[in-house]
Amino acid sequence: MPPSEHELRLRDRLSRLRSVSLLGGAKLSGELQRLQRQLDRIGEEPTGDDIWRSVELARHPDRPYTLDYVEALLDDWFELHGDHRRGDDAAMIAGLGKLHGRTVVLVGQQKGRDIHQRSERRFGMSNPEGYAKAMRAMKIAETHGFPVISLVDTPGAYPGVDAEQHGQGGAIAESQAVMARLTVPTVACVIGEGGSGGAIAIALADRVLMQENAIYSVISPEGCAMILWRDASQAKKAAAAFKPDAVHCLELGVIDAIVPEPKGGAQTDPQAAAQLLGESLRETLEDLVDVPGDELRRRRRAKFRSLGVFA
Amino acid sequence: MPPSEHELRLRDRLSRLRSVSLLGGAKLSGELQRLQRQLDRIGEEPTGDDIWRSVELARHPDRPYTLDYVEALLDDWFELHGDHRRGDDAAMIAGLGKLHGRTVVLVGQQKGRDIHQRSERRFGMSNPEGYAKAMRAMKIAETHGFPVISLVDTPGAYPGVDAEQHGQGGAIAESQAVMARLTVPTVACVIGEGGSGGAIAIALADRVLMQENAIYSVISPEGCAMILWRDASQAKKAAAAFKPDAVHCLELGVIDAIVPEPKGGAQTDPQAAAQLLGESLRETLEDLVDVPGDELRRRRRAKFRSLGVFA
Amino acid sequence: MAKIDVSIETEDKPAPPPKHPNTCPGCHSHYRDDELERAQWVCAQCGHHFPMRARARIASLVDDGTFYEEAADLHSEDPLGFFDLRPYTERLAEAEMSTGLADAIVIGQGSIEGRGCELAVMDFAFMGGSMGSAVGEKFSRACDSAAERGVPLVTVTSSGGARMQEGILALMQLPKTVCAVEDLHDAGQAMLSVMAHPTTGGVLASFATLGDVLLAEPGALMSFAGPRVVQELTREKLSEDFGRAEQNLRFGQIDAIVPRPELRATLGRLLRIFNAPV
Amino acid sequence: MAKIDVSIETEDKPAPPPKHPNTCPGCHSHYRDDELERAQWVCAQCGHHFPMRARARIASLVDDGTFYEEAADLHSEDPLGFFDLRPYTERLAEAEMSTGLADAIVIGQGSIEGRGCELAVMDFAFMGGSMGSAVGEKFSRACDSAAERGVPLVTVTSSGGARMQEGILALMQLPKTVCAVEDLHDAGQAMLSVMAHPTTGGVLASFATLGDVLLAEPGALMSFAGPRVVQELTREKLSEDFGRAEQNLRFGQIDAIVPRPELRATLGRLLRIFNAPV
Ligand SMILES: [Zn+2]
Ligand SMILES: [Zn+2]
Repeated sequence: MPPSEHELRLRDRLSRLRSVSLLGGAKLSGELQRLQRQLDRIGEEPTGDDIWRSVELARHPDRPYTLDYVEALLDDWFELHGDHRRGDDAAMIAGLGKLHGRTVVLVGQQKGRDIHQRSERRFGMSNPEGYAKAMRAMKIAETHGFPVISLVDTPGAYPGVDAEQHGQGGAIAESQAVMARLTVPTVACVIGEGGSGGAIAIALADRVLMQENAIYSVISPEGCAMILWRDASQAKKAAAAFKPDAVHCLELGVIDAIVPEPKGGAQTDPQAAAQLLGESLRETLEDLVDVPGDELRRRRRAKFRSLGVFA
Repeated sequence: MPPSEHELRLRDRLSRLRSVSLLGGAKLSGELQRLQRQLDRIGEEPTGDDIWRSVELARHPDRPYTLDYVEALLDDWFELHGDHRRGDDAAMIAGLGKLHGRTVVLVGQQKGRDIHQRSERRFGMSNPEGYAKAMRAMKIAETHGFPVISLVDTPGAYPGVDAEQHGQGGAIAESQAVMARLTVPTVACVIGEGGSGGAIAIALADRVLMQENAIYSVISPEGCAMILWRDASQAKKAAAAFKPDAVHCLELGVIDAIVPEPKGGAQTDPQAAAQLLGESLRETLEDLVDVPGDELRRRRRAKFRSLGVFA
Repeated sequence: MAKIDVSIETEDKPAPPPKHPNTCPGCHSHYRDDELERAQWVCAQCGHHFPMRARARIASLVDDGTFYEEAADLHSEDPLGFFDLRPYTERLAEAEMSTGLADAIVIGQGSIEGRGCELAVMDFAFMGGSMGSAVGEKFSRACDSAAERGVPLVTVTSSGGARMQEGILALMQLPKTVCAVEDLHDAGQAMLSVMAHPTTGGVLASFATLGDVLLAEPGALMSFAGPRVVQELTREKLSEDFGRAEQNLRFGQIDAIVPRPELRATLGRLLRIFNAPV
Repeated sequence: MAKIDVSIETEDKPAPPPKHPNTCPGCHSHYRDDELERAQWVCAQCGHHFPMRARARIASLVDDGTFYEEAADLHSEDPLGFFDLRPYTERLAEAEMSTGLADAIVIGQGSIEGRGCELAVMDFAFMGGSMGSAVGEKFSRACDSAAERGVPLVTVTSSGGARMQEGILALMQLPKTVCAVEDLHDAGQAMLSVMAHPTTGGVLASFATLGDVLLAEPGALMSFAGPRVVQELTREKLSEDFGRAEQNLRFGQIDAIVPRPELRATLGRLLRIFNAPV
């Protein structure tokens, strides 16, 4: 069987990667191997149905959330609270812990399980105070040379009156700017919904991973359908058009690797999902921890500055 | 006439300064000359009456305020507004302008002239948002290598419910920490009331100046009298005891130089007062602009770490 | 205050044309094109700031004959083969036809009051000023050009947000432009950000708010989420000036509101302050 | 919640003694000294945290026999010849007699759960824990000792603020201790700040809030201005927990409230996180 057009595009990305001078020898081959392995797993281009299944799984109410992974993966966890200025945003988690014996700073959005939690945590939609808390945690990482792990799981930044008045746009920009300045290794993983500005605020990382059934998008399928088709029920059609699934994100060079989930999705076996995520984080961090800080920063910026398709 | 005890203490400070290795050759001699000039002007130790006159002049309703000096001394003034997070505190001024042709960042508390302004500017008592605005301005200075000039004129930080809830103590500490990290030249001048934590928040500078009739103190005379004598009307007695006047501050090594005022106080001739302040700022900056940034910072911290009398 | 209701939802659908194209939404005065042009598209009666096209904006700011455009032909491609009611490529071609621009931003070198600077000026008429790959790339190149030539960057934004037809790559223009600003700052150069109506969504949440100094035009909407989204969520009546420049100033988000007739002089002053070369 | 009313105004005047010295102000339970000591001065009935003396605090935190005190004899002088109703020197001598300490802070080396650290622990019994030259100098030396030995610094604060009898030099202890923390951070070491009741005024506004991690004891007052000052100014009734640790947590000012019985374990965990040497 000849390779599909989709596979050809992935192979094309591989061959372009080979010629990129950003990644030095050993690192490049690790990157290539990872991509090769992923390529082997991905047969065909995801269909509209496949994409919609990802949307549903990414939002599955039993899907593991940030604190579930914290509990499964980190020892000596200490949660930080507050931005030490104005408030403590429960939609954003920040803390310190040990991952496989190495101290890391972890930030990530947190959805709620029950009605009370969901309201308190605003379904994982942060206010400016949440981004300020994340930035504070990242500054601790910078002072002490700890890697930063960011788990992205949000429908988007919270569109509230207070949030707007208190500089939601500026907070999202500033959080990205802080990440662009860090000289410590940073790894982001989209573990559910990677929704728009709310997601990218904490995803300007050296490596960006995505779980197999996570989605990463500039707008929600419903929002897109509402604007373009004037009909939110066309969400599935919209998703098929803007392709928020992990395979397409990998193909577009927006993410660096796909983290496998247990068959049927992370919610079927949270422990196994955590183990797979933990392995990916460990492997990715090992690639980064020996790179000098200013070189990490230079590569990180160069990578994000290379994104886009224009002529 | 034999030298007074007070003059002996000043001379003692001079001879100690000679042996201080912090300031290199040329700089040291400039410092010495300045102190010598000041010594020549100061005959006797200020009495309780002299000190109380300073307290009254420092609070004189016609005394020039920060914006009066801005208008008299800076070209191309552009006032910055807001902390770009939560609010714009009218009690704290921050902005950019040219002093004798050199771009500087200026921060300083601002009292009000009329009843409306006084209430809007809270008599120069900042909220956390005011310190945050000053920090933002100082970070612009750091990015672009502009010197920072800080004009201190406040009874203290604002003791309001909101201020406390929004981290007044932490904001004052953080502002000092930002100043301790700067690698650009910094000059503070107490131009009226240098009240407690509210003042020191923006006074951790390479050089600290004080106008002749300004006061600089850990607590207001009334506050001190209330606590120690249980009687606020004993303020004059309290001031005589804790000596907030410029001469005593110089003697204790807390300030580096006294900026002369027109006879009778700055309010008698604001233009002349501005010119004298402008000359002092120019002279002081010239001493600092050629010192490498990390050396400036090292010396600044060493200077403040040397303050205190213990055994 | 003018009542313009442009939020990110309308990014690719212009509001229905008013009966008379140059009717002021603030006071309903009518103007001829040449009247408005002479007044820099500011209503003489009520001060309403009409939208201003990128080239006209540049002409109103720079010293005569000093503007040298860069990357004029750079345009977005269609990475997703995006198709809603019409193909994205068709929308792009149409916008190019109607605006005479290859995308929603114009960049280049110029001088203002004798001081050299780089300019990056957005044009809302091109697909609602939405930010896709071309806008991100051109903005980034403007940062590099400013850094190389040792001049500050002046930006004027007017945007409904990220261009959803480019999907996740549109979102990636946020970190891309943020990294470009950081490189500019590391090179010791300033960015002066002027936010015109509307500066919302992904542009507000990336480079526009990272200027050393943040200016806004009177009445400019500057909100991350559109007022309609916020209203739907909160179900409260929003204040008259919700998300407007005036509210942003009051809440400490920006340094100044500068009426258009004063903008050139204000930028001149700031260029002197930031030591832009003569 | 216990109703302790200690604010900066009372710094050198202890509150009038309660009828029974170990009466809980929260629930009025009575305790013998040895009962309280065994319970780390926490009320078994209501959880009220009694003030804890510096040496007892250190003993409760460090591994047995690991504490090595530094600069024990360093004390403040009287730079102003300060005299109110009594001379400052007399107040100092009296405090030294009654507390057995040379000033309001104890510093030294120790280990917690097997991890090396430096400790700086304040004692409210010495002139209301006020910060003068000796406190500033000893705190600064603790920073240097931590940096030199490559261990984190653990601070426990309890202070009414700056010591006004040292005048402007007391205020100078704020920038002095801030500079010392910055030097510690530049040396790559962490500071873990535990704020006990009360941590107010100049100590809150300097080193105490500059820790990498900010912990507080339940009920601890942590305000810059004293509640009485705020109340006089605002003339509103302050909330029950105004300025308390609980309110500070709610407003995002601190990371955690740690009851005293859990403090040692929490610090042990944080020392492991910050890679304190075994
Ligand atoms: Zn009009
Ligand atoms: Zn009790």
